This record gives sequence, C-alpha cells and structure tokens, in this order.
Amino acid sequence: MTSSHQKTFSLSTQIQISPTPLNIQACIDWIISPESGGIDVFIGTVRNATKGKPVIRLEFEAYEPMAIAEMEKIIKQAAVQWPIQKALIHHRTGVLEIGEVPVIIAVSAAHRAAAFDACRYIIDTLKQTVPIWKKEIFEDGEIWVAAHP
Amino acid sequence: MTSSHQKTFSLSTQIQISPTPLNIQACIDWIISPESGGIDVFIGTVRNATKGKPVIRLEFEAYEPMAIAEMEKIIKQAAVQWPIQKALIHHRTGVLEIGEVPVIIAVSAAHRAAAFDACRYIIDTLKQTVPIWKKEIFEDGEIWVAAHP
Amino acid sequence: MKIKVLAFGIAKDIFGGSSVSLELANDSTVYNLQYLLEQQYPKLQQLKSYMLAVNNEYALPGDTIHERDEIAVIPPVSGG
Amino acid sequence: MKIKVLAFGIAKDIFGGSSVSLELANDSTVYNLQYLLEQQYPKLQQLKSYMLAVNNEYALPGDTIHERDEIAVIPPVSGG
Repeated sequence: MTSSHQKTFSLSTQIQISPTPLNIQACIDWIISPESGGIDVFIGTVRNATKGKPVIRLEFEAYEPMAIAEMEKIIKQAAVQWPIQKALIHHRTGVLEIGEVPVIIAVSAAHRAAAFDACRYIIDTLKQTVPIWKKEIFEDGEIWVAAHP
Repeated sequence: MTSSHQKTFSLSTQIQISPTPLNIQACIDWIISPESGGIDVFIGTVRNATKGKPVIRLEFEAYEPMAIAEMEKIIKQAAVQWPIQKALIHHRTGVLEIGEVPVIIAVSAAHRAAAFDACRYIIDTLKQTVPIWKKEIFEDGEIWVAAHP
Repeated sequence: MKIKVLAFGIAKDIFGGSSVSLELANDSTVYNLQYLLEQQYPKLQQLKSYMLAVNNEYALPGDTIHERDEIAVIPPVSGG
Repeated sequence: MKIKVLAFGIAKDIFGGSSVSLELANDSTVYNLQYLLEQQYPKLQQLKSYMLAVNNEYALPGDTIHERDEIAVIPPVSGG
C-alpha cells in the first residue's frame, strides 16, 4: 500500500527585469491580497562601500531570457517548500547610484513564517544562480564582482 | 586575565502607533540609506478569514506608552544580537478592514542576513510581548484574539 | 492607599470600563492586587493568562506597589 | 557547424565583444566547446569559475550542442 499526498496550490508570480528605477509601492500593491496574513519584502540597496572601499556606482548586466527562466525556477522551488500565495522579483539593470535599489523580492503567505522563509530562499538562491552581473566602479578602477578567485 | 570586547554601533529607530493608515512608502524612504546593503520589511495584513471562518474586520487597541517602551526594548534586543543599522515599527490601531495593514517592521543592515534575522525576531517578539490587542469581528459575533484557552 | 487599574482588550469588558479604582493596603504587592482583582472580577481567572504592568513594565508577583504607580491589566496580547 | 557564443559580464571583456562565432564539429559536446574557448581565450581559466548555458539552461559537460542552440558563457553571477 502506498499513501499519496496531493498538494494543490495557486501561486501568482510577477517577474521583471528592467533598466528603469524599481517601483516599491507598485510591488507592495501587487503583493497585498485579502488572503494573505504576512508579507515579507527584501529590498537590496547599493552600498557606498565594499570591504571598506568607497564605491562610486554600480552597473548591472543581465542575460535576460535565462535570468527570467532561473527566477521562475527559484519561485517554483520556494513554492513547493513553503505554502506561499504570491511571489515577485523585480531586478534592475544598467547604472545604479548609491542608495538606489537593484532588487526587490516580495512574498505573501497566509502565515508569516512561510513568507520569511521563502523570501530569504529566493534572494539567497538568486545571488547564486541567476545570470546577472554587477560591476563595482571605484575612484581608481572597476571590477566585475566575484569574477576572480 | 579577562578579555574585554567592546561593541559600538549607531542604531536609528522609528516607532509609531497611530490610528491612521500606515504609509509603506514613507517607511521605505526612512529605512533606505547609503550605508545599507539589505533591507527586510515585514508587512502584516488583515486576512479575510481565520481558521476558515470569514472575518468582517478587525479592531486593534494599544496600551500606547507601554507598547512603545516594549517595542524599544525589542529593537535593542535585536541590535545586540545582529549588526543592524536602522529599525522601524509602525503599528496601527482602531478599525481595520480586510487587506489593510496593521503593522510594518523594517530593518536595514550592511548585509542581508542580519536584516532578515532581526526583522523576524522583532515581529515574533512583538506578537508575544507588546501590549496590543486584536478583536476579530465575524458575521455572528466578535472575540478578543488569544484571550481564552 | 487608593489605586487605579487600567484595563485593555478583554479586561475592559470584564471590568465594564477602561479602569477601576481600588483601596489597597500600603506596601501591597502585585500578588496582593491580583488576588483582590480576581475576587472582585472572577472572570479574570478564565483568561488564558494575564499579567500586571506597573509603570509600563511587566511586573513580578513580589513587586511592591506604590501610590501613584500606573498599573494595568495586560490580557494575552495579539498585536501584529 | 557554425555556432555563436554569447558573453556577459567579464566574459564580454575577455571576448572583446558580446559574442563570438566558432566553427564546431557536429555532435560536439559542451566540454568540447569549453576546451576550444579556453584555447582561444586563455583568460577564461583565470575566472573563479564559469558555466556554459544552452538554450537558457545551465549545461553539463556531456550535453551535445546542436546547430542554432543559444549558447552563452556564464561567469560567476553577482546579481541581487
């Protein structure tokens, strides 16, 4: 005898890669719903320094179709691990000044634990697998982050 | 011989309890800074059901001076555990309709792990210690949440 | 001494108002006050739990109550 | 067969452009392509790591490459 567990869920997703400034309020408006009880939002921001060295600005480049495919995968992986209702990833490309926002992740769920766990999983995994690259521009030069050992 | 570790940090906090709708964009604007690399925001929302039973609306009541004192304590406890830069708690009181936002917690840090950990700690602890009470109003009655065994 | 006890949430329903005034012996403790309150308002014992706060801090049963302390009944909280 | 390899991030600097075209034997694998690329662009070996993607998916060394596949060099990612 085998026991079978069926899992049905409806998941809404919104994924966007764009060279224009991200709209946090629009992300919040999309993620809020009458079914959800908890929403976790991660907002990445451009820091003014990296390892103590002043950063002038950043440049982000994406391999867009693959980046979107990988983001979809990550959200699906999150949704099978935690009961989430909606998940959103907006990522910016191009030149970003200090304090600007390269990424917004938002996750809603009936209960907050799932929203926190899934949101953290999505940003952690995005940073490891999604084909987007960041160049740090300093006073005296520039480097592609993580490219070299 | 004893070894002494000194810990210095500058922490900005913003705590607010208010009967008017919370302003998410204002919270984000306050929390973003050139020093931060990661921001985690928790947004509580009023669900349309509790344990499967439809909810019409909620009412929140706060013992304000003590609630603010407890929120300050929680943020300090978070700041000694994780290197965070800013922390914000806005909590609403009064009548809230489905989909409205009773609470916003926002935490910024140089690195995202601290922001996630501290934000989650703050909402988890707030729900256990901060003197705010929620009444659920149903079609056929109302209850103070968690009051009775 | 005469003290005033603030009530919130379901405690307000139990007291029938947002505060009650009580006559308390000098040097009474939080425990003494709690005993008195439960005699006058037995429904407090039906709560899952409750705490007393003195001057905006959760109080312990052995804490002494002074005149003009701000005292409040804190039923199980449910904010957030 | 002639194939085009897209480059991003530091790979674009190494290739000197956003893509290169190569002549590859039919039924070549991802490993074969990688070998060829490293011969022509030895700086690829100085990267911390890199992957090849075929049709928007990370590819394994044994995967076969077909004409008209969309191929890309994926240096260490750093989004977010």
